[in-house]
Amino acid sequence: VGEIRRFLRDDNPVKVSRSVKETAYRIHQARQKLTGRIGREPTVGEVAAELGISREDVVTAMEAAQAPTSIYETLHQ
Amino acid sequence: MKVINQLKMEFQSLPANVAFARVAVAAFASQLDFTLNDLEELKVAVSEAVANAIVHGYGSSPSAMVRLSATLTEQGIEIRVEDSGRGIADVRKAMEPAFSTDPERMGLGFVFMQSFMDRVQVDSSPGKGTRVTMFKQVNGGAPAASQGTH
Amino acid sequence: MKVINQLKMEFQSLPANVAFARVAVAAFASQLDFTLNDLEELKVAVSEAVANAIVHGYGSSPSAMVRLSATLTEQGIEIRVEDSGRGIADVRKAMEPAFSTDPERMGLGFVFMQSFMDRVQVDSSPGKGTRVTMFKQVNGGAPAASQGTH
Ligand SMILES: Nc1ncnc2c1ncn2[C@@H]1O[C@H](COP(=O)(O)OP(=O)(O)O)[C@@H](O)[C@H]1O
Ligand SMILES: Nc1ncnc2c1ncn2[C@@H]1O[C@H](COP(=O)(O)OP(=O)(O)O)[C@@H](O)[C@H]1O
Ligand SMILES: [Mg+2]
Ligand SMILES: [Mg+2]
Repeated sequence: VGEIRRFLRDDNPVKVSRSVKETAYRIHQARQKLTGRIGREPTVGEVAAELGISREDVVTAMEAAQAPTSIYETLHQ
Repeated sequence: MKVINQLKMEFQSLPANVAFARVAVAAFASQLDFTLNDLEELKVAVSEAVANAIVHGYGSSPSAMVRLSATLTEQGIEIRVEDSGRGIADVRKAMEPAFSTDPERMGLGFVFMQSFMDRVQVDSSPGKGTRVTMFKQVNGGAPAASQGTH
Repeated sequence: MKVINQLKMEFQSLPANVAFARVAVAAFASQLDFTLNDLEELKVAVSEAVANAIVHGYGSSPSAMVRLSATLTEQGIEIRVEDSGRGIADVRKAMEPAFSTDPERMGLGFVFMQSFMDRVQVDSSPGKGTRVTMFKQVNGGAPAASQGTH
């Protein structure tokens, strides 16, 4: 767990500002809302359009918000 | 298959570049209509391939360069991760679940690449290097039922 | 100046790659202790340089490649954006505020690069291409008073 914390703190390539955290939360909400509305997982373009931000900003916020993509990689690197 | 966009990059063989490569490829891939889940999967596959080039291919020689290219077509994204490092003598064995030459590692990198990408090909020569070519299809707005299970 | 990390990339001359380059360079630069504000400034400078290569350097030839390299040292990040396009006859004039060869544009790209980066150098030959080299210092823990005004 200490290692995972260290990962979240040090190995995140995206510096997390408060607004990026808010965007990440809005992405999470939009994802659920769109899934309900269209009956499938939304695409990155659909989420970007819903929030009025660029696709690349969706990616940045997802990276900033997420747990390690591969906990295994973190623990064994 | 008409190429929509192409990216080539190379970066030093440093652990910090695993996270960099993951974000860069996801940002590039976001030009296609991947789902957020697809992008997460792509990121894991890229992380594993780049980590292998750095850890196994080059060992600890940070001045060596890892090459990565990404090609977008209407069908999806093709990604190549290449190193000029140690190489793999027996690729088939290396790709087996839980196989690792390092007792500290879990040997699941290739398993993740294969489960998260639609195609994975590994070309390697001992002493010369390794190239991993992976393809992920874009299903865009396809209904859930028609998306292949990964 | 010891190099901490190096990245080289090239991508097609397409408008979509302006946003890609901005995000990729910011992710790479985050390995240094830049402030969030510094990263935003860096993103603007990169966007302007890459947009110039695409719009002015290559006009509309999407198969041409824009080259971008980024080098991290303890002092900061050096970025080079290069095209093999049209080139600039009078660099000094091109860099003047509000100068643009396109009446639809504002002519502020170089002004932004110069205000957001600590050093900007433009090398160009008509018919051969343009290279913009920019440096941004990392102020890490330095007190605000010692930071240069931008
Ligand atoms: N780029 C590479 N260069 C040399 N050897 C590699 C490379 N990629 C993978 N290998 C070999 O394949 C094995 C399995 O790789 P992987 O499935 O990612 O597991 P792990 O990285 O946990 O060992 C590694 O232990 C290593 O011996
Ligand atoms: N890479 C380039 N290749 C050719 N010409 C360029 C390039 N970059 C800038 N220029 C020239 O310099 C001028 C000023 O650039 P800039 O300050 O970014 O303003 P703008 O892009 O709004 O015209 C451009 O109008 C163009 O004539
Ligand atoms: Mg591995
Ligand atoms: Mg401009």
